[in-house]
Amino acid sequence: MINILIGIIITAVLAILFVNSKTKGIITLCAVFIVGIISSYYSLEALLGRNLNLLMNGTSIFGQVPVRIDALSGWFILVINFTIITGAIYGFNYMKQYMDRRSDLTLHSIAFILVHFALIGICSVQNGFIFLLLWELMAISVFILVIFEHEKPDTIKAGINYLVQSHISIVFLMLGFIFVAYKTGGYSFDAIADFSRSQSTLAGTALFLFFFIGFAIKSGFVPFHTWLPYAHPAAPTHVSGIMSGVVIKIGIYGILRMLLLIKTDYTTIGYIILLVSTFTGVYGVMLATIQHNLKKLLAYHSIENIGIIGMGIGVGCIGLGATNKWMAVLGFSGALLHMLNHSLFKSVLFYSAGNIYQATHTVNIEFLGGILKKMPQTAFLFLIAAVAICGLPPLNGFISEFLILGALYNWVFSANLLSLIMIVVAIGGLVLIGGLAILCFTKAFSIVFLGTPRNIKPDINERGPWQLVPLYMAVALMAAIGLYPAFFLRALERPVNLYTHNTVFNLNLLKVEAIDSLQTINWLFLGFIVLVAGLIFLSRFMTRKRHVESGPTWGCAYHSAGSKLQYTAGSYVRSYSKLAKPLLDIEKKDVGIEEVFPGEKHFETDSYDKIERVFIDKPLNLLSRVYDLFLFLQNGHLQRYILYGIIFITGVLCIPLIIEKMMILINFLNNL
Amino acid sequence: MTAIYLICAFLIAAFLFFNRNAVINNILVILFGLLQVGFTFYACSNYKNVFLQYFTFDSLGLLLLMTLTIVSVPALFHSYLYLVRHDETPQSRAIYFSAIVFLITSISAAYLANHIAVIWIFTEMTTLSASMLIYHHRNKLALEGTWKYVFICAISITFVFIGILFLSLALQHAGSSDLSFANLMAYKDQLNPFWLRLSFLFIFTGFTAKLGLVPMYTAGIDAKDKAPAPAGALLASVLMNLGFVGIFRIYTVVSQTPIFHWANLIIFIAAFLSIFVATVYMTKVLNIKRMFAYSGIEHMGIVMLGIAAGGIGYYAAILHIILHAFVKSSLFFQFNQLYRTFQSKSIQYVGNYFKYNPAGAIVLLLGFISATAMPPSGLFVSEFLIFRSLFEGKHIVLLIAVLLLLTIVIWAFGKNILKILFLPVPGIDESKIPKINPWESLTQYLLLFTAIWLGLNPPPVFVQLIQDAVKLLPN
Amino acid sequence: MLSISLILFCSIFFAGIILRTKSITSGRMGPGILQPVKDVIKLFRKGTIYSDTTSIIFRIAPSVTFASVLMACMVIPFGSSKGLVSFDGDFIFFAYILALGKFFSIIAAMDTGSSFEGMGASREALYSMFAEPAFFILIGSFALLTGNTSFYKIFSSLHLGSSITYMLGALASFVLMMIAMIENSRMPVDDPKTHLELTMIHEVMILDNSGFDLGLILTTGYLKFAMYGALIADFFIGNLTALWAIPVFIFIQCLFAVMVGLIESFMARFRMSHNPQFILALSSVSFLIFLGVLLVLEKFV
Amino acid sequence: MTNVLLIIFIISLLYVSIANRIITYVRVLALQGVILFGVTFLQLHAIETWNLALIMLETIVFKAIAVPVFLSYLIKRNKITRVTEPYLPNFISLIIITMIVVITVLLANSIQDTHLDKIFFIVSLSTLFTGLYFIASRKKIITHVMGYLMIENGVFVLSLAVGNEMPNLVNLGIMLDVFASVLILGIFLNKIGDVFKAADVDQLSNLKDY
Repeated sequence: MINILIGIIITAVLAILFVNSKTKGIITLCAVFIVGIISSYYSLEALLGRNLNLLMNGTSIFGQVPVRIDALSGWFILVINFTIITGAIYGFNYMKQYMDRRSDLTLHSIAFILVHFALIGICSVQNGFIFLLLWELMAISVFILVIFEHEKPDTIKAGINYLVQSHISIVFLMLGFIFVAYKTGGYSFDAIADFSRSQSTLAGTALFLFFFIGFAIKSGFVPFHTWLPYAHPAAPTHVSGIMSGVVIKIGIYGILRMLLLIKTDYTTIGYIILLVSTFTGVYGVMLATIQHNLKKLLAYHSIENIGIIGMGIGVGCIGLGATNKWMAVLGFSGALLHMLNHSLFKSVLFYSAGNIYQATHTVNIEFLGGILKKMPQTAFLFLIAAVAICGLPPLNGFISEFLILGALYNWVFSANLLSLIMIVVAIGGLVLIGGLAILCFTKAFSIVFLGTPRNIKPDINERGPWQLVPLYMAVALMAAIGLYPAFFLRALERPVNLYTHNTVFNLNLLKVEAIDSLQTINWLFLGFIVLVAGLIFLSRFMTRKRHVESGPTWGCAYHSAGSKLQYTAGSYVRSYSKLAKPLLDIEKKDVGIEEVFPGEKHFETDSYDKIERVFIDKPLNLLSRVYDLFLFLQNGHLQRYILYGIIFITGVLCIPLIIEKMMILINFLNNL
Repeated sequence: MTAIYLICAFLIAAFLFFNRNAVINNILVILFGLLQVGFTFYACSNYKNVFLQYFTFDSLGLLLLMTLTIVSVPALFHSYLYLVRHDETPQSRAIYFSAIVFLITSISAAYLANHIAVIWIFTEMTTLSASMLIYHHRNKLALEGTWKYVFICAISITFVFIGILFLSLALQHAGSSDLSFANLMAYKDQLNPFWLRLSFLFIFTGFTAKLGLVPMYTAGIDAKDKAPAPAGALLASVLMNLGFVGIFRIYTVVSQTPIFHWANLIIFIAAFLSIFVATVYMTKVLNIKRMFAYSGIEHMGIVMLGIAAGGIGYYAAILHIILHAFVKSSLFFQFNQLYRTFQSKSIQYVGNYFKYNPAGAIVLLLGFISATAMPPSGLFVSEFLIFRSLFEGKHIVLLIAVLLLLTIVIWAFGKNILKILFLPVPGIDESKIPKINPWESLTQYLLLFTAIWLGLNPPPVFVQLIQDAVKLLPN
Repeated sequence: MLSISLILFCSIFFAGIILRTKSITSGRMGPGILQPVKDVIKLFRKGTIYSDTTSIIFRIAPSVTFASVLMACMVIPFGSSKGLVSFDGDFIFFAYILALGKFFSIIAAMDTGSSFEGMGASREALYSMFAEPAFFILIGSFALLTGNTSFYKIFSSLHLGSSITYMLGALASFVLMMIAMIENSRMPVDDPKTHLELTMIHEVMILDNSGFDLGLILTTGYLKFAMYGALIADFFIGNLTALWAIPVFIFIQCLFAVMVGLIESFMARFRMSHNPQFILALSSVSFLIFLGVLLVLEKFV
Repeated sequence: MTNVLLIIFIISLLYVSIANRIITYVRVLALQGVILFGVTFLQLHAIETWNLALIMLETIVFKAIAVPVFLSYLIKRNKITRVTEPYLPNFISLIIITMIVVITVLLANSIQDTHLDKIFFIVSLSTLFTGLYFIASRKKIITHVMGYLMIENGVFVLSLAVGNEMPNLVNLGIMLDVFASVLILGIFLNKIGDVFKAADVDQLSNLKDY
């Protein structure tokens, strides 16, 4: 099976080398489809309880490679396949504008196939060494995907930023695996489980934290997120969609997998994850709100949603630790469901951003406006996704946030004082996230799509159908989750069971309860939709005989109101950013008005990530200053070069002697 | 056979030196290539035998000899291309080829030598021939580079010689006067620690000039920079391995004596300093060749860390040095095409190479991935094992420091390589840029994939050889 | 069923009572209790003017908002009898569905491309964002007190016994009342009767609505008031029989309306820049309630 | 007798350190050659005659005559100015070299070894470091060469110490001598002299990284 997959991959890669641009795209699509279908089949099997177990014979370096697709992997692989396939369809049409750049496209297509393969592999291999290989294979191919528009220096900068940070993540993972291999002598995941069973919980926790940091960098938990807001905007749109849809989720997969393997003190870990995630969510959305670059805004929202997923995981862990069935189940299922949801609406958002970019050649929302009339379908899709990402009913975002909040509220009953404080923090955080998300997406949607155009060319129009179909697919799925959550929860039963089976309680009754409330909810949603429809119909009915006229917007008696006078994104969030100023750092380039007849004035606000300034920029500057001190070494003077030799030899000869003498002296003084 | 090989090789070198006819030159070079390959096969077939009393086909020697042959054949090929392109005078061509033949021969001899004095002699010869290669371009800078290289190497060779003298003093206590390694191993218990200490110190310091380690790495950088790229490939890969052989063989002896830990300490210091220096300059340097050279320094540092850490580190170190030879030489070969594209060594004036020569650009990309030891390159395996050995040796702090430095290396290397590959340079005249034949990159692909293959899926015999090479070391 | 019908019933005269109180306190006779309803009915029969900049969003938004409030009312119980629907965590649904309505009213305001309505929209979004934690912590603490996570169960099992629990109830009703004021953008956060667009929140958002839509929006406002009134009432009628409960409920609603009127006539509106801290203060008050609950449950160790 | 010669050798080092004219260095080198000739004769009594003859020939011809002559020829040919141009004043050089000698004596003092005649060790090591110090502290390239030759002499002395047991090592030393001197001086004569007039180190410091 695996050999077939690899065969397909290799043939596709080789074929891509020798065909023209369009065919490259087609081959990529086909390869992704085939691989996707095969892997999806096995994943569905796994979700239905029939795991796939294979054993590949590896080499002397890393031993045998067990390949297993269990329910968890199955869930992730399905999500990956959906996102990647929609992404491929979208990308195929998105890249039509670059048809002339043949060699770039070659690299791009190959990297695309490899990313898909690597993601599936990461989800299914059970050998740490191969895991690392695939991990970095994915990192490098994503990197190649990101730097497609490599003529822009910023893109390359973002690419390197991403590459280095993903290398740091692999360093942490590597240390973790080395630690295990040192203790147990094996790289296979079972070794990890044995290790954590044999060792003290402290060692287990330490090991888990190593892995957690490694994976957190990949999935962009604050403060390891700094690569993300650069990489996403720099990449071509379908790549951003895939990155934020699945590539950062693979870090989540890693964390969940390690939770399965490492048997340790779940409560402590849960607290750590919950704290980090709450902070991540709030910080992400706080920064997202003040972004004016649409793709960067979406990137920060990915951070926020990672935070929400993390909160689910954290609560689930605490539930495991406290053997609180509700918490564990609701937490983990919420996290897994939100993982799917986020990959859906975030890809829709990114793709519609891509449509806008192709139509208007800008993603700075301050330049956009009134696009709804030009691109109604894109606007509609964006609106749906925006409502979903704010976690509002009747869409999927609400379901997962509902589950997580439910988990938090169920924690209340089994809580002591400390955990109650934690709960208040978490709930407050989650609600705050929701509110800020609403602020942010009302801004984004209305500034981009509503009102009158600001400064964009009037001749923009809707993209072709194939740049909308993938979005419709995703939206359909979102609506399905929103209206029939029970079905998806049943699908989640096995993955969640993986975590809860080793604790004492049984799930069935609980499933029923959970599903009951969701059943009610989706009746409510249906009712809501009917109600809205009815009201709209009613209003039409009432006003049909009355005369409906249209005029200019009421400018409060000021009649030449135009697009210049509209509320802008900056002003929309001004009162917020004034409040948040101490936490963020927003710099404002303002040109004051001096002379009597002022000429054209403009002012711009620019926001920068404070954490990045402190944790990344300052150390780097320090480093380069330190390095400058050592530049004299290779100074071209032969004498100095000889001198190094002398210093080395004399140093090695004399320093021990000197130390010896010093010791003698010290002893002498001590004996006085 | 060894005698025949040496004689024939030196004869060929001599002929090449005096002959001015291009055709005959090429024929002779091809002959030498065949001779080298044949000798390698012969060596493999006579595993463990001793020849001419001073040469043994032991595991380490064989491994490195094979590496040398695998690298040197493309080196000769690229030298040919290089000389054709640069329409050289017959004289310079003749000198170049004879020097390179001389170099390869003396390196292989030095690999196989089982007597420290013999290694020493052939190391001298490599200096001589290398200096001829470095001075190939005959301009001021080339002369400067040559002068520095020669002088530094002369000093370090003197160091080695002093080391040998101390070694003999150490051996006198054992009442023996035969400086062959076998004999040293035989008398390892009676060696006088004091003299052994001094001798190890001096020999180590001396060989760092070839190995490219702190303190004497300095001139090597200039040499690799100034030598023509194909020759530079040899200097940057197999010649460094020669220094490794010298240190490794004496280290094998020392490892059996009380000063073992002291020696490890020295190696740690030198290795760490080398990695540090390499990072310093890789972040700052603008000359592509010198950047490659510094990356070589960094890799040697990693290798010596593996040696000093012991355990699985020995295996990893030898694996690493072999793979590094392949990768680094392919990078240097590729540099030649890069230079032909842009006529510049400086990163500032080079860019968007991917557009002009995709095949070569991918070589650089793969080379970058390998040289920074990212998976799935072969060097990742060796570095991973070296880190593991450091971890198992309880050198956690050192490990973390090294990992930090390596991250910086990736940043610096990546910054420059990506600039070269992808960022367009303003004001470049596209009409001047020649079309590079993608097949020229074939050899480099072969080398890189060999590195990946040997790293990820080493054939048992290869593993067996390495393990045999390190079996004398304490575990 | 009972609850929603009562809420609808109260909503009819709620606004009227407010108006009446205000006019009486300002020494006028004032219009009849049902005047607002009459206005609405008139509006329903009127034609409408739509701005050319607006799009479909602007037209559907009022319906969505209204529907959302209606749905929110459904989960509100009446004392010991449960609301139309009730399930675990329904208050989450309550808050989020209201947020959906707000979302649409906001983008509808932005849809007009006016230079004022955006102002109101941004304030609305910001303030409701700050108000939500207060609500969640409040309900959370009562969930902790009663050990349930649905409105119905919470209120039906909420027995105000000791003095401290009365204090809690009073605080809770205060917080809810303030939240209601914010959600309806009345005093002290916003002054519906102001005449300067720069200082409005809700009024400025609906500058461009007219006819049926305006009527719908006004109705929504009344409904919201009644809804929050019902919530407040539920704190006290949890363990009364229906016979007693209904009059108490109506009484509390009226009291609420009167208090709103009094506040509006005797208080001045805050400065816009002071509003956020006032709203955050609500959150801390509800945190106090939370601590009080801890006190009741002897969770302090 | 040997000791006397070797002590003279050390004194020659001290003398070099305060010399102001390059030609003095050449003379000192020649003197050292002669001393080594003597030492060889006195020390290596246990080896075959022809080998001894070879070595002595090498010392007297190569070290004491050929190289000095060659050097003085170079100085004339390349019109190298006569002053030595040290970076440090001679006074300090004198102190440093004295320090070096003292340290080596101390070091030798700490050796428990009966086989070795310590004076050889002292002389060679101090010569080695003095030579290195010379290279590091003088401006002119030719002084570098001289420093290197001085190091060679030091190493030669050390090789004499073990010469009786391992004559091969002495031959190796000679080989090094010939090789290095020929190579270095060859390059010097052919190239540097021509390419860089007024052979000053500063012109040889263009290959650098900052």
